[in-house]
Amino acid sequence: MRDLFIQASYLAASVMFILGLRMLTRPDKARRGMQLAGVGMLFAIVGTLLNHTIVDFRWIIAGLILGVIIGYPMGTRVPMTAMPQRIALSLTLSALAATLVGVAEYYTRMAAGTPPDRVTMTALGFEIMLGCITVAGTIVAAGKLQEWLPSRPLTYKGQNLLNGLVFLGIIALLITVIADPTQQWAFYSMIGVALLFGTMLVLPIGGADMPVVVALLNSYSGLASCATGFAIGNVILIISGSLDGSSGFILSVLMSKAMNRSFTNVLFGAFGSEPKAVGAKSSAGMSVRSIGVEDAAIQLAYAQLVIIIPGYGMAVAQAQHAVRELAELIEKRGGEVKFAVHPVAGRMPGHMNVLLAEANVPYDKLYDMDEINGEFDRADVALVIGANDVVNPAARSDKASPIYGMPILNADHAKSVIVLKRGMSAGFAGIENELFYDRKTSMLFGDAKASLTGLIGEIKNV
Amino acid sequence: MRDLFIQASYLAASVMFILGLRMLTRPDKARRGMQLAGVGMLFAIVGTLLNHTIVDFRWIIAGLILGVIIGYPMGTRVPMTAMPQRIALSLTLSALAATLVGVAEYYTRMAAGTPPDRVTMTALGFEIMLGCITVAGTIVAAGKLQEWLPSRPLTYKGQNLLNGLVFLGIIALLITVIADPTQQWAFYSMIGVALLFGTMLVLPIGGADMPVVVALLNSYSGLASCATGFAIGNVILIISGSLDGSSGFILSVLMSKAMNRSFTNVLFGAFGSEPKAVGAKSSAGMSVRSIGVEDAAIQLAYAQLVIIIPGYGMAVAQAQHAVRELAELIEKRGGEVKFAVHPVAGRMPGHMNVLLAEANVPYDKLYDMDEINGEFDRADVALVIGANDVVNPAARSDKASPIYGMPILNADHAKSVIVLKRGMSAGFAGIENELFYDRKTSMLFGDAKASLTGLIGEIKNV
Amino acid sequence: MSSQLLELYVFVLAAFTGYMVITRVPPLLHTPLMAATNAIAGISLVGSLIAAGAAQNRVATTLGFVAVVAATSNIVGGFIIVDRMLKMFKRDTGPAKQPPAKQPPSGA
Amino acid sequence: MSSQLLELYVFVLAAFTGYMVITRVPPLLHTPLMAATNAIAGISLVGSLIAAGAAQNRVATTLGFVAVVAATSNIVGGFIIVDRMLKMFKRDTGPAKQPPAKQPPSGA
Ligand SMILES: NC(=O)c1ccc[n+]([C@@H]2O[C@H](COP(=O)([O-])OP(=O)(O)OC[C@H]3O[C@@H](n4cnc5c(N)ncnc54)[C@H](OP(=O)(O)O)[C@@H]3O)[C@@H](O)[C@H]2O)c1
Ligand SMILES: NC(=O)c1ccc[n+]([C@@H]2O[C@H](COP(=O)([O-])OP(=O)(O)OC[C@H]3O[C@@H](n4cnc5c(N)ncnc54)[C@H](OP(=O)(O)O)[C@@H]3O)[C@@H](O)[C@H]2O)c1
Repeated sequence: MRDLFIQASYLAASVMFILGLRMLTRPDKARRGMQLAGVGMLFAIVGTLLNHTIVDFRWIIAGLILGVIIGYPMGTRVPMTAMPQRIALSLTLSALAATLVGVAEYYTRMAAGTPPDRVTMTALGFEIMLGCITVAGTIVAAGKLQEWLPSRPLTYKGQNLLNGLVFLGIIALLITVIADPTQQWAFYSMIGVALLFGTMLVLPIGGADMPVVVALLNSYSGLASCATGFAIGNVILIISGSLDGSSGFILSVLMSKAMNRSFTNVLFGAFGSEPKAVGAKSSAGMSVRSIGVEDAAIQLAYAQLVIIIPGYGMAVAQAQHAVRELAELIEKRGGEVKFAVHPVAGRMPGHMNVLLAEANVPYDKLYDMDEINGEFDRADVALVIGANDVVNPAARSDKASPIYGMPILNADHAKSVIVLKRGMSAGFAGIENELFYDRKTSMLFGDAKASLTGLIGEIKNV
Repeated sequence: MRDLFIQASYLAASVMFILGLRMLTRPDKARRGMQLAGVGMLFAIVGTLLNHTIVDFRWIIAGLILGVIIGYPMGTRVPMTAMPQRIALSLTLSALAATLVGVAEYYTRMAAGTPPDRVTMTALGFEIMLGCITVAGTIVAAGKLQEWLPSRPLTYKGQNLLNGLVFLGIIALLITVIADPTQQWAFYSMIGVALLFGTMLVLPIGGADMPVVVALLNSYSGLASCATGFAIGNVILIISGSLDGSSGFILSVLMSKAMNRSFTNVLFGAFGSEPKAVGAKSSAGMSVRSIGVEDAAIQLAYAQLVIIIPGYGMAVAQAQHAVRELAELIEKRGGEVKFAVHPVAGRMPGHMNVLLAEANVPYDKLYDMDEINGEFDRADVALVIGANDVVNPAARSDKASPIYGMPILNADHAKSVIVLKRGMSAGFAGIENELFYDRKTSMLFGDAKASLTGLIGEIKNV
Repeated sequence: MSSQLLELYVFVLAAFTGYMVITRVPPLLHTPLMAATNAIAGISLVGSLIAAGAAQNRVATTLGFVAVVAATSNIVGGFIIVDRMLKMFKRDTGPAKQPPAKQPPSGA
Repeated sequence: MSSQLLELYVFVLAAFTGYMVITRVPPLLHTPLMAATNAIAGISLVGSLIAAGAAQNRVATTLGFVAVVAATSNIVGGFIIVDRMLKMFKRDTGPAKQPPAKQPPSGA
């Protein structure tokens, strides 16, 4: 009877998770969907607590309370701009939990003198391996994103070779312990080596590449909890694990596609290691036209259609609220404003959407690349706010460019372009951008937020 | 080892089934997809034949050979126009197989003195119940569609009440046998009653409603094989069963939506039982303009854009090849031809598409309702070939009409309309169609095929 | 976990998958879809084979035999007809390749 | 059928479902999606609870306890933040309702 209830609660939870994610396909239903998933989670927890094998609740209660105490601020305090490292950290936590459960399972079975059979051991082994790699990797990733660790790529000769060897080491240990589950030394040293490998894998990679890495690790941790599910024979772990895994996988593919890079390139390329110096060949002899706040304000004030292109710089400058203000101001004056959001603008998928949503920009003003690219010809001003690579015409024209082939926003088709950035330094891809040297482009130098506040003030007075 | 291979083959088969259906979402990949599914089927069969429990192959081989002998002509001979009854029949077969397996399972267990436990019995019971209903129902449906049985609805007073009672009887027997699996009498009499119920359920329904019924029975038979899967503990049955079930369910919903009818209405309404007499009130005093082949030919020969609207009549007249010829002829003379296919034109979903494809009309010339409805205003001639309800303006305007609210093709927006049908008799919905009385409409009476051949000849001479 | 429970999970997930796959099949291919799923439903052959071959008792064998015949003919006929249908769906490529097969009249 | 095998089926089907559901999430919601799936991944709490409560041996209990803390904080934090995010996505409805929360600067 009680058992039936437990199982029913698990089944219900799984269904709610899937339905919940399904509702994420519609912005207006998304929130309800996740609340549904939340309820599912509650079901699963309650169901578990009724489990016969649980005899001592002291540690559980302590753990739950402590978890809430830690988790609550993590949910309420973390600023939207810190999402990338926040996501990395949450991966660390779930992978950590999965791993520890696996270790406990193994330890208990060995202590009880009933070593796991091969199949179970395989599951356990993979779980531990993937789990440890994820834990170590995500910690490093979070550190780089939060800039506790040097976010520039740390490369050294023969690093890929070394990593390869270490990985082989893990596999060897894994095989050993699967072949004979009683080989405890192999099991425990695998943990150590896997942690080491995770660190070595991510440490060399540049901070800007982290989102891809994080998404990739996300699919690992998903697989890890699937493995846990197999190991302790719990279906709901398998289901949510594969949901988690596929999302991580799909997003990492999406990102590397949009950046046109391959996984290997991201993982082993240490791309962008030597930031190309400003004024590289391409820009030799070209000159940029700098513009003052007043003139920029005039242009915007009298524009019919302004298309705003936010980029990573907007995130850095925390300028999203100022952007909204500016947009509303222009609209009040009768101009039309649209936001063009590139799939990989910023540093994680949907980065710009979240920031602008936070600043209360309604999402029906945010246009995907394909929707908006046709409209730039109509636009009087393309206002580029801290974006760079995603408007780099080289992606279209210059076969030599590392971003050649990456789809971009056609800012250069607009009648005039205003670019807000601090200096001439390159973006993520570390390359020159001819757009800035284009005749119809004018650069408004300075921190995006400051410039925007200036513009707003001026336009009010126009 | 051998067991491992069996299981692998099943898993592979399930995956191939799903992938195969998935490829059906793209016309250009569809064929490869179904070949993949076919391979999957082969895997499953081979896997099964390796099963230890199979000791005597004589009957199996005999059965397989006989099955191929029967199945081959069913595949190669049956004309596309006979698809509805063909599908009904194939349902009968799969449901029959599922049911017999269930009976055999039950009989064997009883004979061996090891009656099935409650859970298994529940599965078995549902399997038999759904299976028998499907078998009987689909046989009647096929008979009506092939017109071996009177295809008009056979209604009598209190029929729904009677059906209801019979159904209650089934449930009672089902509960009895689940409560005590050893009650063989209940089990076997349930078979009889279920067969009876299936017949009584479908017999009263009009032949034109059959497709909905068939789709509905399809979802039953899907559930039946899921139940078999539960009963004999075979996952692949569960998986393909639920695929089958969902397709049946989705299509029946789609049909009844497009016909705006409810299931209950289809099942118990005996809709269209009394075909409204021609010249009902709505058409009183209105007059139709009949047209000769010559004039029609002239109109078509000089039209810029002709939109052809095929309907059930084209299927009846087997006119699809003539239609293609006509279209090609008009195009050779420089006119543009498009086909407007209503989701429920004909008598089953996609009916017209298959027929036209059979006549080698490329599918990129076939337009869904939403794609084409905007273009009728541009069209010089809307050529209605044996269609009626799907172009009935009453669906838009006349709140009283039984098809009010059903989305239709805007034939009446074309500059002129030519209707090919034999007489003034009504279509499936059995109602008048003002379009035929519209001033810009001209009726070309006669069998669609004959008229088309005539038109082709004339146009050649124009 | 009891295997019957796991089978329940399989059922639920398969239903989800089926729903999501099939809602994306375009109306153009709805007839082939119906035929296809029916052909796949012929998988009940799996059960039939075991019933027919397990030689448990004469009744089971006979029923199994009939089931095998039914399921096999459904599979063979089903896949052939689906392939016939799908073969007919072509993009616009100049003159049609194979001549349309002659059809015996029928009441559909 | 062995339950491990059935679990394999569950895995395959769940992966299908996940793939099909997630490929349909619009780019607009990709950040919430990441956060959401991570929060759901907190389900590993299920295993942690058992490890922490089964009182098999001190090691298992301790590891379980840590796991519970990690998973719980992930779940709580995760769902809160997802909800915070999704709450922000609005259609155009005249003046914005709640004032944008002030944000401490950060290095993202
Ligand atoms: N979205 C993703 O999922 C993802 C993941 C990984 C990588 N990426 C990569 O990230 C890049 C995103 O392109 P993007 O155009 O959005 O950004 P970007 O190409 O990285 O350029 C950002 C620009 O913003 C400027 N900037 C920085 N801080 C600023 C501030 N406080 N005020 C004003 N401007 C400031 C910088 O120039 P100054 O220093 O001169 O001001 C820089 O050129 C793409 O290359 C993409 O491939 C994206
Ligand atoms: N597609 C589905 O899935 C499905 C399923 C169930 C029901 N239905 C229903 O079926 C109807 C389909 O509409 P529809 O417009 O395609 O067909 P329809 O409304 O049934 O009309 C068919 C017309 O074709 C004419 N016709 C019959 N034989 C002919 C021949 N040999 N030559 C020329 N004309 C001939 C008939 O008029 P004459 O007798 O005067 O010639 C009849 O009016 C809808 O009401 C739909 O709801 C569809």
